[in-house]
Amino acid sequence: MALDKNQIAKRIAQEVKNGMYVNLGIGIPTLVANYIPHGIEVVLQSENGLLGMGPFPTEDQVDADLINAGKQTITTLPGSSIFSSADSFGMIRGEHVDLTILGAMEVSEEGDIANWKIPGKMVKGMGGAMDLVASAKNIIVAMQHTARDGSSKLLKECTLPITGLKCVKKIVTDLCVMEVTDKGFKLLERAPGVSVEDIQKATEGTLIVEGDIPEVQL
Amino acid sequence: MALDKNQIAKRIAQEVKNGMYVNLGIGIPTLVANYIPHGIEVVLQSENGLLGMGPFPTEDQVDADLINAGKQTITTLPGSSIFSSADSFGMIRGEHVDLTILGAMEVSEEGDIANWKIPGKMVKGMGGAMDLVASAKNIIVAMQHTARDGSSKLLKECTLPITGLKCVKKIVTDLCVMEVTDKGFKLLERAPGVSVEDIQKATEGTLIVEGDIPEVQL
Amino acid sequence: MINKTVKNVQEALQDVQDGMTLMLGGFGLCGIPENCINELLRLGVKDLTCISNNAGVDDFGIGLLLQKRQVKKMIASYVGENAEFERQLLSGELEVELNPQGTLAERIRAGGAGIPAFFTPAGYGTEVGEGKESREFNGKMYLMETWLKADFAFVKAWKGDTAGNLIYKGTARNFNPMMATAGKITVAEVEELVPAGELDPNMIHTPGIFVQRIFQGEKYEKRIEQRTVRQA
Amino acid sequence: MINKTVKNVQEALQDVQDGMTLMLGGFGLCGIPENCINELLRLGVKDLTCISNNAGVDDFGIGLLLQKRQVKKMIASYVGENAEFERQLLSGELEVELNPQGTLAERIRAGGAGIPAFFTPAGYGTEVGEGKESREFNGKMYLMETWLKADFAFVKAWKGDTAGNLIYKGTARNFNPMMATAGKITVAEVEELVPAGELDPNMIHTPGIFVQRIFQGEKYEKRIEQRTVRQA
Repeated sequence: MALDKNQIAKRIAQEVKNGMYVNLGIGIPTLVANYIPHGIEVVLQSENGLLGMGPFPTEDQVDADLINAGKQTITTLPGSSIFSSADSFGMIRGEHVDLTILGAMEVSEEGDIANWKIPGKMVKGMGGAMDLVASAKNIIVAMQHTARDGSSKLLKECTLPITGLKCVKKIVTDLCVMEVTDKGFKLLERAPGVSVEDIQKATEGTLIVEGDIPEVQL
Repeated sequence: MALDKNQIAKRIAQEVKNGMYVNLGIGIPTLVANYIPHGIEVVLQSENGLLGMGPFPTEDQVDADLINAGKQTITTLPGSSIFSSADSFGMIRGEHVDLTILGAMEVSEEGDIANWKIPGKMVKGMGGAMDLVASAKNIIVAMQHTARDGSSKLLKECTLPITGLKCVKKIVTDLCVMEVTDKGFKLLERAPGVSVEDIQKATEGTLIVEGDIPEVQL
Repeated sequence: MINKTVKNVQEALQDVQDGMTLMLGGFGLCGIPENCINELLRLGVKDLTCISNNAGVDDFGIGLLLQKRQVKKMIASYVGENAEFERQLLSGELEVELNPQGTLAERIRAGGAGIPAFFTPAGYGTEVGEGKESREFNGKMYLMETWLKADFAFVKAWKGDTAGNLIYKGTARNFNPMMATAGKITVAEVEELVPAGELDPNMIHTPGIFVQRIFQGEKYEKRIEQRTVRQA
Repeated sequence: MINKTVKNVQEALQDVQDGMTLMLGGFGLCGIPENCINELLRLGVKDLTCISNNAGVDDFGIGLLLQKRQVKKMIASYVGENAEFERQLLSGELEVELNPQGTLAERIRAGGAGIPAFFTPAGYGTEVGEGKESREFNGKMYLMETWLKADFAFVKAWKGDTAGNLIYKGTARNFNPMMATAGKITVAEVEELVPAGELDPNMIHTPGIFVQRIFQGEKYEKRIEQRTVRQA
């Protein structure tokens, strides 16, 4: 059974280590915050200018002047700090953020990522994604393995305009967990009940399968 | 009679217009603050990170954490603000400061200034002077017209390592007030009792004398 | 202290002209200069180049200026939640320059800080790098990006004083501090305007030197784009 | 929130090694990390490259490190009030790189903000520009300057919390905020250390992400270089 969005988020949460500063992108990455194990202290960075992002507010805590990069109302935790966009991206560009988790439309076997534009059809804009992927020490991508028409989103080369070159380290999709290596996508874990062959079929880029591939543990 | 330091400062204070942000260098320029006419509102910038510098403190106001660029204890005025050195020089480099008044060892007839080093003998360092002279909209220099041995400090070309090129607009010395023009030092005012000939003799660079030269009014 | 107070938004924006380059603070709808945007709508100035991280939503913020076709060109990082913006972009009616968000923020800071160009890794190897100088430093590739300045910068702060000092609240700070430094004329609208001397000099986010005009905004709608709540 | 507290200055500086590059905050003697400097003296580490706007005075601050010949190279903007510094410089015993003060501040900011190089007009046409790339932008000449980073940055703040957030007081802020961003390991010494949550998130000068170790200094002499007073 393929992983749903929350399961992808839950699996990624296992990558978050104690003491990390983490930037979570819009979409599935935002959900990761819900699954960080107890006892693991991390600080969430929101690139619009906040370190120490807390959970969504209760109705009476809602403050229009306190939002995250996804424009959602949020709260701050004790020890948080607020700063300008220039300072925020100084933090990101200066490699002070330990881990970046973001979504993607396509990832290449070299770790290139595309997630901001479909020429002639859709332009979201890159927002902070290009800065994040150019400078993050560790990038994990949360995405669907295939498009609705069944075509692979894990490619030899990206077909869409790219966001950054050779930057993705790990990918968690609905079907599996993979690491980007010099030789291609290295399969690490399968979604429960999903076979290596299923994953192979859904992957256009080079898939490296070595030994037994365990199932994802959630 | 040649002007003394306080008179030089008093004459320069006449150049300060209402609403200006002004940076005062160490030495004579610092004294200018004492002579700003009543009714003229100016804000003094201290490049170590303060806008709105006030007078020296009384004994009980002395605060080791509040000094100016000359390392003197100072006070702040209502409406002042404090910032980092990077922000301070952003302010200076970004041409937000209207007027810079500083000392010099030599000035050339093209407006080059030297004030930070005598090779082999003395190195004060440039401090903020190079940033100030490279970006100030208006620079007035306060200096002695000649060295102790009588040699001119207002030259065709600077002999000492320069601080900045073609930047000085006006000069007030113990002998006179001059403007730097395309053609050389243009004499504007004489110190009381000092003759044009005296000034000519003390000036190695081209001195332009047009019409009657009035005495400095203090 | 020099007094920067103007009577109202009309006085503050009286000399905004067609064809000018404007910076507008805010991230999404958070921290946008609402009163200044409304006055731009009322003035009807057109052929504007607007520099702003986003362009509001369809019916609020800069989105309204787009609807009225007052904007010739947008320099932004995110189109996102604005269907009219995306439509005008895709149809070519609106000239759009998309910048990585950190590059946009830094270009504005550079404009205010007298730095004509700097190097950033963001966008290297992408469309953003096309036609730009690239260079290697310590084995990594970087793009050269240039400063941005504006004829007018419109910023929104929480508190301000008559000397032009500003304090922002929460993530409504975002692009406002840099934009305040990069306008030939910077107009600050604040929720509360106090006399010079009431704000702690240690806690000023934008020193008054950057602000030419300041006024207290008449009202603030502070619309929320994504009202997300949890149970108490 | 991640706790950055260390027991004392000894623990904070335990892994400082000979030959390292250090940044030290302060302008003159104002806002210098007194406890860290004393510990560097006690440790006796040598062949240090020190980045600091000044080098203290002869008998206080970095001046003491110069006297004990622990410093191989100084990167600074002003020698001024330090006779021993000037003597070692003129005799060639000490390697000195003098930077314009704004260039120094910006190079350190650039180091922390991931900007390998930028252009500034300061120093163009002077000794400072020798061997550096220069370039014209909008009819004005600029020098390309590169970032500075350090193995350790030592900064002094007024208040700090256990999450590493810092607030500076008065002009003791100076170079401390930029240096805090540019150290591989940034050590903050504070006059008062409080639990995370006590400081207003809106009023933090240095966010905790930049600080790896924080401690409350044992004592502060806060020597004044030019005690200037007027009659009450």
